[in-house]
Order: sequence, then C-alpha cells, then structure tokens
Amino acid sequence: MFRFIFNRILQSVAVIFVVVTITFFMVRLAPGDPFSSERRIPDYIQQRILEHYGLDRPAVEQYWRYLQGAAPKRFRPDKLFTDDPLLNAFGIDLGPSYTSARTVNQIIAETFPVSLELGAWALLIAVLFGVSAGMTASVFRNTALDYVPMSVAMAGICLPTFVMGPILALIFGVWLGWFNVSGWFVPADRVLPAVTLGLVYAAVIARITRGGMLEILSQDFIRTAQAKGVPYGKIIFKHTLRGGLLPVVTYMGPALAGVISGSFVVETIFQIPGLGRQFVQSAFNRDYFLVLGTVSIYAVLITLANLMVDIVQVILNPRLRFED
Amino acid sequence: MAFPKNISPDAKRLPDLSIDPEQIEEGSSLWQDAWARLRKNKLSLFSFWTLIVIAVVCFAGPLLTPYSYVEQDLERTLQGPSWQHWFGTDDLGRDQLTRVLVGGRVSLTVGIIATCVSLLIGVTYGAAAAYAGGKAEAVMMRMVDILYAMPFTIFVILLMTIFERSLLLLFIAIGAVEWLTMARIVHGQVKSLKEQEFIEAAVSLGYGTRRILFRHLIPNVLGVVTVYATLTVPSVMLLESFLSFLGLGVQPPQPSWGSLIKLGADNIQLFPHLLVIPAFFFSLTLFCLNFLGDGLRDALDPKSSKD
Amino acid sequence: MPPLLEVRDLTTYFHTRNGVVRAVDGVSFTLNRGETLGIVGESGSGKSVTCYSMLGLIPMPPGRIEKGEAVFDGTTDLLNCPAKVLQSIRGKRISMIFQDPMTSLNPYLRVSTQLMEPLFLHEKGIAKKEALKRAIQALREVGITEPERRLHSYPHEFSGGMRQRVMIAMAMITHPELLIADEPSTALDVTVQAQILELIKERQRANDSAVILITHDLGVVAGMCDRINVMYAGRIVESGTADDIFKRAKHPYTVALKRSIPSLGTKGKPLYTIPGLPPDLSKPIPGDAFALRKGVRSGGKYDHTPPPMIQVSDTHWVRDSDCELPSLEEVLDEC
Amino acid sequence: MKFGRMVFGVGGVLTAVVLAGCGGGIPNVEEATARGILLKGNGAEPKTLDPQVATGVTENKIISALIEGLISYHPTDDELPEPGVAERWEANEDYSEWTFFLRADARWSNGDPVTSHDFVWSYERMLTPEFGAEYVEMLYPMENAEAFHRGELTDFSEVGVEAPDDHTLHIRLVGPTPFFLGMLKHYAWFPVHPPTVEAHGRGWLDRSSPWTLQGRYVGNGPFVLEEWRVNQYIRVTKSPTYWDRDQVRLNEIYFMVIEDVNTEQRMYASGRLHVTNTVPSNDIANLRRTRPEELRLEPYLGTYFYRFNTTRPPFDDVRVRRALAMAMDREAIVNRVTLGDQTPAYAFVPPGFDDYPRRRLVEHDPETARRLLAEAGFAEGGGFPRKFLLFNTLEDHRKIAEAVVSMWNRELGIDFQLENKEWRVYLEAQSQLDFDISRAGWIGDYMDPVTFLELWTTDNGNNNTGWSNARYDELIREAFRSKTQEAHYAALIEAEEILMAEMPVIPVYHYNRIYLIRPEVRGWNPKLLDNRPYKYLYLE
Repeated sequence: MFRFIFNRILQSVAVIFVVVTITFFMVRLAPGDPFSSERRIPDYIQQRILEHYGLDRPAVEQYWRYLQGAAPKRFRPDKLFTDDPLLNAFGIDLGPSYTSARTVNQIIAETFPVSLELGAWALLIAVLFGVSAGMTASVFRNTALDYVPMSVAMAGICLPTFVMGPILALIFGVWLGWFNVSGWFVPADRVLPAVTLGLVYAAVIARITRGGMLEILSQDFIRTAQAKGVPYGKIIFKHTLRGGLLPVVTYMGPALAGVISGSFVVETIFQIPGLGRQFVQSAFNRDYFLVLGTVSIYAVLITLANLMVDIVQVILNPRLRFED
Repeated sequence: MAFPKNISPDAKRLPDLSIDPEQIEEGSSLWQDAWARLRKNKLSLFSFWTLIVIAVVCFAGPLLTPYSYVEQDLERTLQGPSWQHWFGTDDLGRDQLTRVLVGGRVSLTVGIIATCVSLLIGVTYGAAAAYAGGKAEAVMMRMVDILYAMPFTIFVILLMTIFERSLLLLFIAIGAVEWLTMARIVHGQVKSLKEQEFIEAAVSLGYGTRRILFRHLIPNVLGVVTVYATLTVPSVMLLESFLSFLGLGVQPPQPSWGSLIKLGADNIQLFPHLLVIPAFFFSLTLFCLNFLGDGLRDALDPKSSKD
Repeated sequence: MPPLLEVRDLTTYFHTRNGVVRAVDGVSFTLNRGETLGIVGESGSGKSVTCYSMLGLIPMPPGRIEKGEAVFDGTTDLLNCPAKVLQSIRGKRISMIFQDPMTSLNPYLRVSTQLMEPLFLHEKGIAKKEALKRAIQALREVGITEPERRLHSYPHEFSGGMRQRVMIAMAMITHPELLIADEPSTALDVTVQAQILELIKERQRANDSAVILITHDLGVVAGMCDRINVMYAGRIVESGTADDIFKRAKHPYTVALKRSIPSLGTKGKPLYTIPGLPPDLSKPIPGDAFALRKGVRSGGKYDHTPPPMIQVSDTHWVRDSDCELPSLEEVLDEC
Repeated sequence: MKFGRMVFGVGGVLTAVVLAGCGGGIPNVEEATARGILLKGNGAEPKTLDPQVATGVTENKIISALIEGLISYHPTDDELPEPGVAERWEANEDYSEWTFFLRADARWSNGDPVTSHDFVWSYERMLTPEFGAEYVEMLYPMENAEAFHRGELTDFSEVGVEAPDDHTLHIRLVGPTPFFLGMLKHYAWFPVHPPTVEAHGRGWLDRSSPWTLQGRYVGNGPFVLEEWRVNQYIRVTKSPTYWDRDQVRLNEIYFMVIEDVNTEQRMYASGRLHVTNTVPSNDIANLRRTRPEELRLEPYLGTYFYRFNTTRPPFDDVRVRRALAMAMDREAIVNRVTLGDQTPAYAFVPPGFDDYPRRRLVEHDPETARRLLAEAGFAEGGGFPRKFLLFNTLEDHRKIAEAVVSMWNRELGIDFQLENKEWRVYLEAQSQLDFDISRAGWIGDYMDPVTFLELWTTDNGNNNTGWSNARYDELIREAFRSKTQEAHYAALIEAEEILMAEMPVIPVYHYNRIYLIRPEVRGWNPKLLDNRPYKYLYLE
C-alpha cells in the first residue's frame, strides 16, 4: 500500500514536470508576445520590457530559471494560510505576470480557492443528483422512475454548459430573480454556476451509478441477501451501494479534471473570479508565467485527485487491498 | 419509499429459459447477431435511423434549399421562422435552415474525422502494446496512465490559441485528446484475445506477426472499438462546441453547430430561435449517438447475449 | 399436524420480449417436517424457479406467479402473503443456499457482517456480543478452523469449499425449519462436493430441519433424499420415494435420466445420453412435452391433451406418457 | 447504509449553509443609489492602475478617478481645458513653452501636498529607458524627451521640464503645440506619488511594482482605491484629501469587471448596474423600444477601418484599393450590421472637431468601383487572387467582415476568405505585414485630428500598411510646426485628401459609444473621448 502510494507520487512528480516542460516551450513557440497592443510600441521600448522580465535570455536559460523558482524548497504547514502560501509554505516562486501587478503566486492564491470551491460544489451536486438519480433508476428499473431521470440525464450530457448557463441565468436570475445573474459575493451566488457545471457530471454519474448498481443487483449475492430476508432498503444501501458506486469513484478522477478545466466557461458566463478564467485570459494574452502557473496547478490537482481516487478505490474494494 | 415487488433486475442468473433453435442450427456471425439484437432495441434502432436521416439531410439538404449559407440579406436580419426561411434568419440575414444544415455537416465531419484520428492512434498503440508484451507493454501502458493525468482540454485550448486556426489542427488536437481511452480498451481486449486458443493456433501455423495482428486480432477488437467510437463522436462534437464558445472553432463564414449555438446563446433572450433550433439538432444528434452507442454495447457484449 | 410445506398448482410465467415463457406450469407437492425432498431435472426444467417462486425471489417483471399456493406450516401462503411476512420467514424459518459460493457471498462485506445479518434481522434486540458468539459457533459447526480469526475476513480470502461452508453456516444460523439447497455442490470440486452434501445432511440432523435439494444430478439425490420429484419442461413428471424412482421408474424421462448416471450404468458400455433438447417454453405445449423431444418416438396419444398424473402406489405418482426412448445405438448414431 | 447517509448528510448541511447565507455582497441599484454608490460596468480586468504603465481604455477609466493631472476633464466639452492640479497656466506666443501654477491645496491621498517636483519625478520615471513605459511617446513633445529616452542624453535636467518652486511647473516643447492642453489630459502625463512608488517593488523603475494594489495605492484624484478584487470589481471611495472634495457627490464607485457583454446585459436587466460598458449589437433594436430613455448612442472619437497591405499585389495598385473602398456600402453596414447609429466613414478623421471640416472623400459607388477594378485588370473580379480578410476574434468584427466580404463579392465578383485570429496572433500578423487586408480601429488620444493622421507617416509604428508618401509626411511635419490653428488644419486637410486618394486604409464607420444608463445617474454627459470627470456625477 505504501509502496503503491510512493510510486504514484513519484509518477505524479514526473507528470507535472513533463506538463510544465511541454507548456513552457509550447507558449514560447506561439506567435505574438505579451506586450503587443493595438498601438504599436517601438522596438527599443519593447526591448526594455523584455529585459525587465528576462525574456531576452535564451529559452533554455529561462526554462532553467523557471524550474529553479518553481521547485518546492521547503514545507512550512504553518504558513499555508498566508497571502502567498506557495512562496511562504513551499518556497515556490512561479514568477511575475506580465499583465498584472500581482505575481503568479498571488493570482493563484486569490483565484484558485474560488475555482476549487466552485468545483467542489459542482462535484457535490453532481454526486448528489447523479447518485440518487442513478440509484432510483436502477431500483425502479424499466419504470417511469427509470426512464424520466435517465432521459433528463442524457439531456444534461447533450447540452453544452454555455447553453445551460445563460438559460439558468435568464430564468432564475433575470425572470424569477431568485439569484444574482453573476458574481461570486454571497453564498447564493454559488448555486447557478455550480448547478450549470455540475449538471453534466451529474448526468454521467447517474448513468454510471445506474450501470454499476444494476451490475451489482444482478449478482448472486444480492439473491443471497434476499433469501436471508434482508429488507429491500437494506439490500440497496448495505449490499449494493458500495460495489455499485465503485465505478463512480473511478470516474471521480476524470470528473474532477473535467470540472476544473471546464470551469472557465462557467466562470466567464457567471463572472466568477476563478483560475479557469485566468488560464484562458493568460493564454490569450501570452502571459507565459501565468499560463505555466495555471497549467501546473491543474496538473498537480488532477494527479492528486487521481491518486486519491486510487486510494479510495482500494479502501472501498476489499479485493484490491491484498493484491499487489 | 415503495420498492417494487422484487428488485432483482434481470433473469440473467436464471437457467436458460428459451432456446432459439435457429441460432444453434445456423450459427450466425457476431455482426449478424449484434444487428439482430440491436433491431430488438427500439430506442437504439430509432437512434440509428434518426442519425442516418440527420446525416442525409445535412449533407444533401443544403443543395435543396433556395439559399446558400453565405448569402446575406441585410434587409431581413434576425427574423423568426417564416415560409421563406423555415428556421428564420441570422444576424446577417442568412437563411438559418441552410446554415444549420451546413453546420451539421461541419460538426459531423469534425466528430467523425477526429474520432477516426483517435481510433487510428488508439487502436494502433493499444494493440501494439498488448502484442509487444513484457517490458515494452508495461512501459507503453504506464505512459498512457501518465498521460491521463494531463489537463488535456487545456492543451487543446492552448494549441488553438497558439497556432493558426484550421480544421486540420482541430481534428488532430481533439483526436490526440481522445485516443487514450481507446488505447486502453483495445489493449485490454487484445490482451485477452491473445491468450485465447485461436491465436495460438495461428501462431502454430506459422503466420507472421503482422498477419496475426491485422487478420486475427484487430477484426476481433472491432466490436468494442465500434461501441467506443460511437460514444467518442458526441464528446468530440461537444469539445468542438466549447472551442466555438471561446471563438476557437471553425473559420467563418463556415458555420458549425457549436458556433451557431454560441450565437444563439448570446441572443437567447431576444431571438430564441437562433438557439433552440441548432441546439435541438445538436442535442438530438448527441442523444442518438449516445443511445446507439449504448445499444451497440448491449448488442455486442457477449455477456448480454443471454437476454 | 399439517405438513411443513404444501405446494398446490404453482404456476410461474416469464413475460419476456420473446413471448411468455412457462417456466413452472402447475407444480404440486408436499413436504413434511424433517424430510428431505429432491427436485431433479435438466437445466430449464423449472426446478429452481419452483423454489424461487416460493421465496419471492423471482424477478418481477418479467416473472409473474400466475396461480397456485404454497402453504407453509399450515398457516401462511407464501405466494400470497404480504412482503413483510415473507421477509420475516425468509432467512429465519426457510433458508437457502446457492449453487455458486464464489458469487453468492457479498465481496464488499466481511464474513462476520454477513453471518450475523440474519440474527440482527430476525432476532430483534440480540446483543452484538451474543451475535458474534453465535457466528463463531456457526462457523465452528460447519468445520471452519480458527473461526475467531477468520470471522472478520472477506469472502475472497476463503476457498470455494470454505465459502460454501460459510453459506451453510449463514443459512443454518437461525435454525430454520426448511433449508432449500439449490445445486449446492455443482460448482465445487468432486472431493469437496461430497463433504458439502455430508455437511448439509449433518446440519439437517442437528437442527431437525427439512431440506429441499435441487439438482440436475440424479446420483446426488440417491443417497440423500427421502422423496424425489422429477421435473421436465415446468412440470413434475414423476414423484416418489427414492426407491420408487430408482427401482420402479415409470416415466421414460426418468428412465433416461437414470440410464445416464455413470455409476448405475454397466461397466464398459457407452453411457446413455438423452438425445435432443428440452422444448422451447415460450410456445404453449398442449400435450406431452417429452413427446416433442427430437429422437423421442411418441404414439401421439397426448399430442393435444395434457397427460394426467397416475398414482402407481401410495407414494409413487407418474405422468402418463406413450413416448419411447431411442436405443443407445440410435443415440450414438446421432452423435 | 452508512455511506449513503453520509452523502446525504453532507449535502444537506452544505445546502443549508448556502441558503442561510444570502444577503450581503454588492448592493443592488436601489440601495446603491440611496447610498451614493455608482455601479459601473467596466469591461475586462484592468492590468494595472499605474498610469505610467497602463495602456488601455479600461485602465484609463479607473485611473482617472484615482489620479488627476495638471488639466482635468471638462464635464461637457472635451475640447475645453478644465483646471486640475494646475490652477492656471500660461503659454508663450507660439505655444512652445508652458508654465503651470499648481494649486496649493492639492493633496495626495496620504495627505502629502502635490508638488511640481512630483511631476518632474514622474516624467523622469516615465522617460527613463529601463522603465520601459509603453506610452512614453506621448511625452516626446517635450524638449529632449525623446533623446533622453533613447539614451542619447543622460542628464534629465536637459529635458524640457523643470520645477522652479513647489507650485510652478515649466515645460518646454519641441515646437509650437496649440493643442498641448488636450494632450495633458492623457494619463501618460499624470503624476505618481514618489515615496509610495519607491516603497514597493524593486525600486522606482520596477514596472511590475505592486504599489498599485489595494492598501498601498496613493493617488491625488477625487477617489481613493479601497478594494481591488481580481476579476470582480475595483471599489473606490470618495477621497477626504482631494482639493475639490466638496464638489464630489458620489460616495463610492464600483468598477465591475465584466468580460461577457451578455452577462453585463443580464446584470443590468436584473438591477445590478447603473451603467453598462457596452451593449450587444443585436440587442440595440429591442432596447430602442423597451428602454429608449436608458439607451445611449453617442459619438466617440474613433474610426473603424480596414488596412491594406500595400506591399502585396494586387493591393499595391491604388485602383484596386479604391475599388474595394467604393464597393463598400457603409450605410448598410451601419444600419443593418452594427446597428448602433454609427456615422458612416467617408473620410478618416471622425466628426467632432469644431473647426475641422467634414468632407466626403470616398463614396459608395459600385459603378466606378467595377470600372477601376477592370482597369486594374480584374474585370468582373476575374483573375483576382485568393485573398484573406484578417480580423481578431470578436462577434462584431466577425459580423462586419462577413458583411463586407459579401458586398465585395456581390459588387465586384471577388471572393475573399475570412481569417479569424486570436488577438496576439492578429497583432503579430499586423506588425509583421503578414496579411492582405486587416480590420483595425483607432481611438483618438486627444482632441486634435492629428492624432488620426500622424499614423500614416512613413516611419510611424502604427502605419502597418507599407504605404508611404513623401508629401504626406511633409504635411504632417508641417502640422506639428504650425503656429496657428488655421495653418495646422490646412496641412491636415491636405494630408487627409492624399490619404483618401491613395486609400491605404478604408474607413468604415466612426465609432459610437453604446451603453445603457439608469435615469438615476445625473451629470453624465456625452463625451467624445469618454473621459468621465467622476466628481460631477451624482445619483438621484
């Protein structure tokens, strides 16, 4: 178990390193530079700016410097809740942003928690709705209680979030006035974006749950439980749910990646100050370090999520626990 | 909560209750079997024919409409559905019907070609890994695992913002994202097939590696691949629509369902027809592809053959 | 004293996409306390469905119990009682063990949880400690060594035979009056098979339970059962004591079954095989189902009318048939 | 059971937290109006609030609330100078030397007095080459400024700015500049607070210095920076130290960061904004009916145009350029595509300059266009090579480009391909002359036509057409040297004629500012440059 986790962590570090490297050279290949604007800046001024940021150096040197800055140098958990946790707690310096007075560290510190919260809400909604819909559908198989939630789920998969978002904003924000149409100020502001983002994954989770539950429900041991006189509710919750939700757990890794990287659409529609928008803006702006910073954070998050999924799977499935 | 009388979902574990004598006597092929089973699944069959109709209408329809998809009529912009323009007109007075159909062409083409790209990479990679076996296999599949952890949507966006916008890049970028799952599935399938006897028989007959790979293994993997490909097309089409949302989709005046829906979503309040119609076609197609994929999976899955 | 179980005219159909499958079609039998009843037949003959119907384990839909009754202990009709009542009988007074011990235990739950579950369900208010004690005791009774240690293992840590022992322990932990064993030894190694059957017999004696043993193997019931029902195509074709069946079998199907048991055949002679396949139950069979079997010659007496049950002796009933089995040579030619 | 209960339990608690926590946040318009808070849609996230680093309109709108230059914005007339930090000023005869007398009560928001030394220090910072200020050229009219910035001079005292005492600022210019006061309204001329700038970041020349963040910012304007929440809003509050604080009637302004115009529209519709930054063009027709009082369509000093790459055939042929320009139906574009009452552009300089004549230097004349094209060898469009029309990703540009291409196709039989590129890629293509025809726009920096016409001189960095005309260059130089308004305009009038005859750029329309504003907002007047003197605004 520990060897497994250790191996996975090593792999994760390798993945992140590869992601950073690819991104670093990819953005530099891109045409356009971060300081161009509609009003042309004379070349010698441009040169000054490049010098200021060290962009006049050879790419390999820049890369090496970046890696030096980005590598974690210490671990001070007590400094995790300062204004620049990356620098204070880990000694990570992700460099300046060309398009902001803030450093990449500060931008991430400000925006990442927002994206994380949005993602957490969305996943929570996805799991709550998805699992309950999928369970209902599997329990009441081939009845209206199966067909209706599953068709709704399918519709959720088939409608892009940038359609769902404006529709929800229009209905619940403008017409009914229940929620703000945008922003991230009061707790109620979480509802519409989280629902928009979560619905897609709720739909997928519902389908996976239904499939998983049906798979387990068709197992012999369910008949055993029935023959023992176990009431239906207990059969569902005690005997079926655990195995039935295993595929859902497996899906949580990709779902988290999807929620996090899909959040920029929702963040744009609902004007949410999250990392997703920073990523898209920075890619458009050629804000190299910010692109790198966001991509690395995503990579770290996704690898961490996958690692956690693996561990949870081992915990939930006793058969895996004793295998290599 | 009122539970149904009995929650056991199917008769799978009961003894064989019916035996179709024809099946035994004639011995039908996998595909005939699958088709026979698919035909019994009404929803999948409906999806199949709907898709055919959508494809035919999208590819042939624009030839029949009296307008071209670029023909503008600035006097008649943003009109609702009428006899002249069944689906209304867009903000440059172009016939929305024609544009929806042409957009369907583009979206379906993107979906299919990008899926083919992912198939090509995924199947080759997965089969090669499974066939290579040993250390090479371990390393190759480990790489797939590692690549899984990459934030791929982000890379597609990065690619599209960085390099010139082109359909070709779109295909490659999306295909490159989707091949991983394909590779995994094919790898698993080939691996289990490899251990079965008929492959050993082929080996003992002295067939070459390539012949075994292409004549014996891959055709047997085709079922799974078909199912998964059917399910990949909708996710590719969704990805294309997201790129359109970010303005990274196809080059105007070429429409795609993604760009039409984006335009519709922007005008949802005042001109809902701009959203509703392309979104309906888009969702219907995705709906059908998903159901067809599900149906195919059921039809091709040997486990469900007892049904 | 009423019989423990009295089944009358049990009829279970499956309404599938391919039509109505008449899985069990008018089965009646009686089971006394402490008695062992064997139900024998090929796959698809309806023997399992008969028992599942009684315990409400038929998936509904597509299954439906069309008519009949199964009176348990003279008071409760299992087929027509409220679900709650049935639930309180299942696992408490009637227990079941299944064919495949590998899949019949929940892999996600500890053995202890699964063993104690019937106690918590049926003996309300039992203390956890007491339940644990009973569980250990039950495991010891089925011959599992070191039950204290193994109690908290997961099923996959046991071998197949051991798992079937756990199943039996689980079934017997509430001291049921009736144990239904659905092919309990089929999935196991030959050596283990005998042990398991022996164990069932032993537990039966210790608990003074009645047993219904479902099997396709006439050889298994030979040494175990007081009485035997032979089923074919959803109906009982012959019913009697072990002696009636093994020594005085009347129905050609029973005869064929008997001839195909290896140990009963003459040494050196090829083993008899029943030709053809059972009929398609999704089409109504107006007459003698066995007459429809390929290779079986029939006089045509029961082509359109159902053959009646004829009483041969006090204990022995047989369904009338004018069918004739093909000879061994003919069967061999077929192959 | 345990697992299921846990899932539902957690869900329930979180839902309760959300529902319980409603309230707070940003006030809606009713409440904001009552509390004297203006809610203004301000477009994208500002990149910086340092006036010497900033380059965009978005930034300008916030900076002008925080910092005041020598000359301030007049509430109604963009051409009139309004006293700012400078109480009064004097110029010599030919407008080449200016003296500003700073008011004694001008204060920084930390209480320090604003002195002329602050201005000198700021201009030195701006002009120091290491600092790398993008808009440094705005300061080049000062004597020796360019030389110092290019490193040819190292002694800043030789640059034409000096502070003889704390409240007098003397500026010498390279030549006569009658419109100098207008230039001073640009934020490149704004002062910064030296001690604050020096206290943060890596020295005073650190262009990414964090001195502009909330809690640090020191300005001298009517408002002070209270809160800067990334991608949400910038909140400024009334300054207690501003010299004209009695005039300031708003208590607070929220500059809301809203990128998506449709989101902004929904926010306005649900009572979350007093003023929007813009309006989606497709909504305009409806808003004219439903909110006629709130919809504003006001001229804006800017021109939307297409630029040719005159180094690539066939656009090196003036007949082709003129043909394309004449085949364009500007009325249709304005009335059917952009929909915002924009002025069709028949010349390059937008209307709005009092004494500068408005002329039609290019007509919609498909007949002549076809003839010209035929003369150039492409009768009926035959043989015209496959060319691209470049634009950056934005709905409105896409619409206009599609409409224009369709017009060229209809009138001239030419098939243009559209080429949609990302902003940075588009800029790169433009500056590398890697395009055929490219969409562009230009907003005037100050109130003089020269801000539009100097672009097309041979060595101007914004020319980007490959077009060069010696006489044109001469005329623009002359305009910068002229001692009178008349001479200045005369040169510009001739220059514009040359420009339109040679047609390296096709003017399409002159911009309008299109936005929604609630009736509660008072003192909000149409402004050609959209420079808002926030101190005159109030809510009722």
